[in-house]
Amino acid sequence: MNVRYFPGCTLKTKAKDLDAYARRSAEALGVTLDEPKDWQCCGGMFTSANDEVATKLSSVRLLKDAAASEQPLVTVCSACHNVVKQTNHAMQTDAAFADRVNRYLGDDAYHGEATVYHYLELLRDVVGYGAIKEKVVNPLKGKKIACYYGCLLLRPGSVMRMDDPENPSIMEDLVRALGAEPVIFANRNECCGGYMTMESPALAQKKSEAVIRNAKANGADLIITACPLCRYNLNKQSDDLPIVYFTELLAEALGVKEEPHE
Amino acid sequence: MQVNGEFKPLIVAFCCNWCSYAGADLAGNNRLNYPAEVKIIRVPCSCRVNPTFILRAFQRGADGVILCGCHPGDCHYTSGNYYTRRRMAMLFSMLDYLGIERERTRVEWVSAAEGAKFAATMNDFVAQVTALGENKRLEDLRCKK
Amino acid sequence: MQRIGVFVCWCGSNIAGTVDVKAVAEALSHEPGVVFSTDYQYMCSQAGQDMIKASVAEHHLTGIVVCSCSPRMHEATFRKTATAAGLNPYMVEIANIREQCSWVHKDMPIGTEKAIILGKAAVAKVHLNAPLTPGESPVTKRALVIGGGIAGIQTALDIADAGFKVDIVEKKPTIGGKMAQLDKTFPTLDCAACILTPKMVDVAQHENVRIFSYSEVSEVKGFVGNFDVTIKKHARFVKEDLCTGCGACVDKCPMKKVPNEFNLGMDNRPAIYIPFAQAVPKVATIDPAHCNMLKNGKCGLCARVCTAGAIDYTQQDEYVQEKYGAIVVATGFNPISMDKFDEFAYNQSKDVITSLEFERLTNAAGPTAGKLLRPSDGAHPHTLVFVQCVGSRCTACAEKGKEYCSKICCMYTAKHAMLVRDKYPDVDVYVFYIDVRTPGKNFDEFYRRAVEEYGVKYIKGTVGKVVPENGVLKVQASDLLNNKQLHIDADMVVLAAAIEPDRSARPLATMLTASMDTNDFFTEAHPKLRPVESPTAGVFLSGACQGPKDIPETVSQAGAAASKVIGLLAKDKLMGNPCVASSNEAMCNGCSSCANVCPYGAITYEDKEFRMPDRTVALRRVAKVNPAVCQGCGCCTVACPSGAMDLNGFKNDQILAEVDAICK
Amino acid sequence: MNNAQLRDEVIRISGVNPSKCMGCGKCSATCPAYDEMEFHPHQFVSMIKNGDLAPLLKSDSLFRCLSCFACVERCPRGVEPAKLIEAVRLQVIREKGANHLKPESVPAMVDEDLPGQLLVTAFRKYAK
Repeated sequence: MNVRYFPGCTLKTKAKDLDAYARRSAEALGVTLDEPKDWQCCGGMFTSANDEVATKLSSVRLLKDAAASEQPLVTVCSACHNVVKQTNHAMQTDAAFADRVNRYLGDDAYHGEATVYHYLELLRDVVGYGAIKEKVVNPLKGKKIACYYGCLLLRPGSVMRMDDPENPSIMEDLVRALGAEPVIFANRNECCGGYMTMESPALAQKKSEAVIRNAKANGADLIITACPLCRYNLNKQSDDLPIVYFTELLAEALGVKEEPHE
Repeated sequence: MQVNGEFKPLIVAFCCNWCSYAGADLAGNNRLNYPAEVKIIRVPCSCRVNPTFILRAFQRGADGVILCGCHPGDCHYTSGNYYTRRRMAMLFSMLDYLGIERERTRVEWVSAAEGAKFAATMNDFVAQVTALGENKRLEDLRCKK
Repeated sequence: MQRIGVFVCWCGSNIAGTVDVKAVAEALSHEPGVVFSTDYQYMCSQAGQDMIKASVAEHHLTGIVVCSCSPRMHEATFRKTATAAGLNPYMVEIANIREQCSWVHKDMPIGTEKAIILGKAAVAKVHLNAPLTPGESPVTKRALVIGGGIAGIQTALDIADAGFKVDIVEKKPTIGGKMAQLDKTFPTLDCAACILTPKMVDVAQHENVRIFSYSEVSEVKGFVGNFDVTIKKHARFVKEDLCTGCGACVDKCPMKKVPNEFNLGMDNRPAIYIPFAQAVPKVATIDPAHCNMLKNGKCGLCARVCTAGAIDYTQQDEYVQEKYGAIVVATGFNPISMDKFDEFAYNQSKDVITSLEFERLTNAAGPTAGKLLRPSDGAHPHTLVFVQCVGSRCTACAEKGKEYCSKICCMYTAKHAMLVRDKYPDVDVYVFYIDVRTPGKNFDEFYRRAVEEYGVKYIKGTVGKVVPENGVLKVQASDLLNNKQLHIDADMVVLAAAIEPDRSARPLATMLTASMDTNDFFTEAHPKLRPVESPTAGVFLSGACQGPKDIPETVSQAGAAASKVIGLLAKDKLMGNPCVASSNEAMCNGCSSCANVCPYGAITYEDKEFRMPDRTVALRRVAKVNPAVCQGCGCCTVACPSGAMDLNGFKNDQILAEVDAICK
Repeated sequence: MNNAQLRDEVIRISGVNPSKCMGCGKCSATCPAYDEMEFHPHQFVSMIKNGDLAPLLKSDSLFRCLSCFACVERCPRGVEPAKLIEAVRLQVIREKGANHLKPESVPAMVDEDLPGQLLVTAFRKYAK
């Protein structure tokens, strides 16, 4: 099948691994990722104020392109996903906001017709974990993997609708499908310190340390994440516990992992 | 009906005794205004409303008819409103055939606790029928009366 | 032609403030058939009613129209007035000019005009009213109580003591309910078992009481005074009459790893079990999901050790039919699932428990024999954190919590905290609260004792996150009065989970045609004046199935429900509702359309001889309505293709007359 | 804008009704940036409800909210404190020259691995 694939800016620069492994895995699973031409930044973060229009236009254009292509829109970076999904939700539910946005869009109005998947949802709901399990050539036996969600993937739960925001299992189930053992730890949905790392590195350090300590205490020998910012913050505080993107693990299990080339 | 050059619709509302009539009473208790064009007829259950009652109302000059019952699953008589739903679906397609605008009729579920919903529904319905103007389709029959 | 009197009520200024009552009386006096029309300040007052009576006599009235408040308010009052004046009570119609006119319109001319139209419609209807006489039906002098917790037990005992037969249906293998699982009770701290188990014995030994344990109600037919109920007795694979409750089978059963529901899964029981020592009936039950003999025919140990020969692996579910005059619902409550509240790590750590689990942990008959031990490792805890309002007062998400206050949590948490500090003064106890709600006799004093004498640390705020790490629970919470975020290393966290009605309540309500609110609590007939009756005649409510309640409240409500049942069963005959359907035999063609839509099965058919115009006699199948079973919804009247079926009090021509009057 | 107008504006653009708050403090209990804040999430809610916005406008607390939405997710009354904080922050950074983050101070804050996403987010949060 073909899907619209939005990598986002970070996946083209500092998080090339996340992108490369996602592409290889998709190929191995029979999903073609069509990258739209001339895409722009998702907006970086979703401003919850309903009078903020300009910063959301790029996401709406992306969504409108996906709707026109009649393919679901797939994102892999947690931040992009959060922004795109929340923007789509606002277009569906806030008529006044949608009306203002549509004045910038030319002829066809957009009201949230596109379907937005996170790459994980694509794996779970479209490909299916059963099908993935059958394609695993390199089962990750014996590995104890902590799945770190952070905040952006799950919250707000009423909009993201990916999983139970307090007791998620989408990554854990993937880890099981890949043959490894998930480690459930309470701090998996607590913030890593986010963008505060610039202004208050001490806060980010404290939050990231708490995540790593909690994962280790529960016996993890690896943390996976979907977010470049989470990975950056956690990496800074982790000396011996590797932090990798979930797509890397997937590619490894599917036997399509090679070192990404520059 | 024209009052001082302004169109005032005539609306008949059938309300079931257990939910919607009590909901209308609650709207009163809470002093929630809705237009006086709405006149309520009490029936034990929405399923007591024979489609011919609605036809008769239109025939006699009603501009809109609304039928209110308990929410599906909450009928005091267990299943009455399910029959209502089906009967009205049939009636509405017939009214459509007769050329009476679909917007002149409505079925709403209003519970005994939904005074605010009752008032809001009536406000909305009256506005909707007012926008349609007078019900002229059965005028000839009325003249023959 | 009727002689109609119109009585327009001012209701003080409630009606007269927006409706020109004199103009209404004037306008209606010109309606056909109206021979007298007047207004009065308070028509429902004694003076107002006397005026109606006098007018009936003076003007020889045959029908009455009262323009007043909602018929839901005073229709019964004015019907009684009519009866006293010698009229049939069903010759009264009410025009609702208060709730549906003066209170919803502001403008006097508009309100007056509408009130006149509503009055005209009522006059038009009264013209077609006919005197109605309610039918009578006999009363079966036996009551059914559904649920065998403290509510059901108390109701059954009170009814039985008054000399009526009562059956209790309990779905668990023993009666006792939630109260049997509790340790001490607030605010007196007497032990729950000490006050409950004697009652369980009393009810079991009462000559007027039968207990159907491990049973469920599977079908309810009939109506007040005459319910036909089918009770499903689940196969327990043990003959109740032979089992002596010795427990030899329980000791010998090799399958010992079944989670023990009585201890909320905190320990195990065998596949054949007696829920607890004081169970009533004290009879063993085999859990077919775990018994090797029942699953694959390999075992049979219990049958071999049973000297009474009570084990019967071939037992089948059994259905019992019984007639009842009244039904009491006492299905109780359960704590809600904590799955959606995993910020408290309930699914991640055994040391995070609910308050009901805590009851078992402090109960001498519980899994730890009453010793406070940390569930994960059996160690003595040093710091306990109680969290109140988990899922109560929660409007954010309907799948998660409940909008209402669960009412009992403040008090049982104070009790738990106090008991811990009493037994183990070395344990630090924190209680996080939003509000402490203690309206009840000696309740606030009890809570203050927990704080002042027992040193429980009450903190206004709540817990935001619990992180299990290296054997401790890292609790992050707010302390609002000190404007701080607290970080506490706790050994156990106890969640005061919201309570919700038992899941069996919703299907039961459907069977009983009793109404429920959006939270699945049974609705009372009137929130203030009829709190223990359901709107469905003959169905009564006892205990937490109607709303959250503590034990004293439950017991008082149980007694109140019993007194209502006794009042009903003491009657020999019941007067029915005369507003029922009736069929015109001459027009009926026996097509069954009406019987197919009747939710009560009130319509049957009979073959009747009819004299035809040509003097022959023909046998025709015609519908017949049982007026005692018909509840008067009128569904059949619309289904009837020939127009034979009509509804007394709401006849086709009456409703059409109202329509015509409004549309004139 | 005076305080009352400002409160109405904040309520309007955030779409949050602070009157729904029952004062349980779960937002502040769950906030990861609590220690960095002069005014805490529950104070934002009550101060906005009371129209007491002046101290909030001057406070650095506005720039400490991580927008992790833990308070939004866990609030039992659906109040969504983070959206209120965001709306107040917008009132500040929309003023001319009120940028909290100056482009010239960025180079000192970044290192080689820092993802671009972070810079975009920070600028969105801090500046207009």
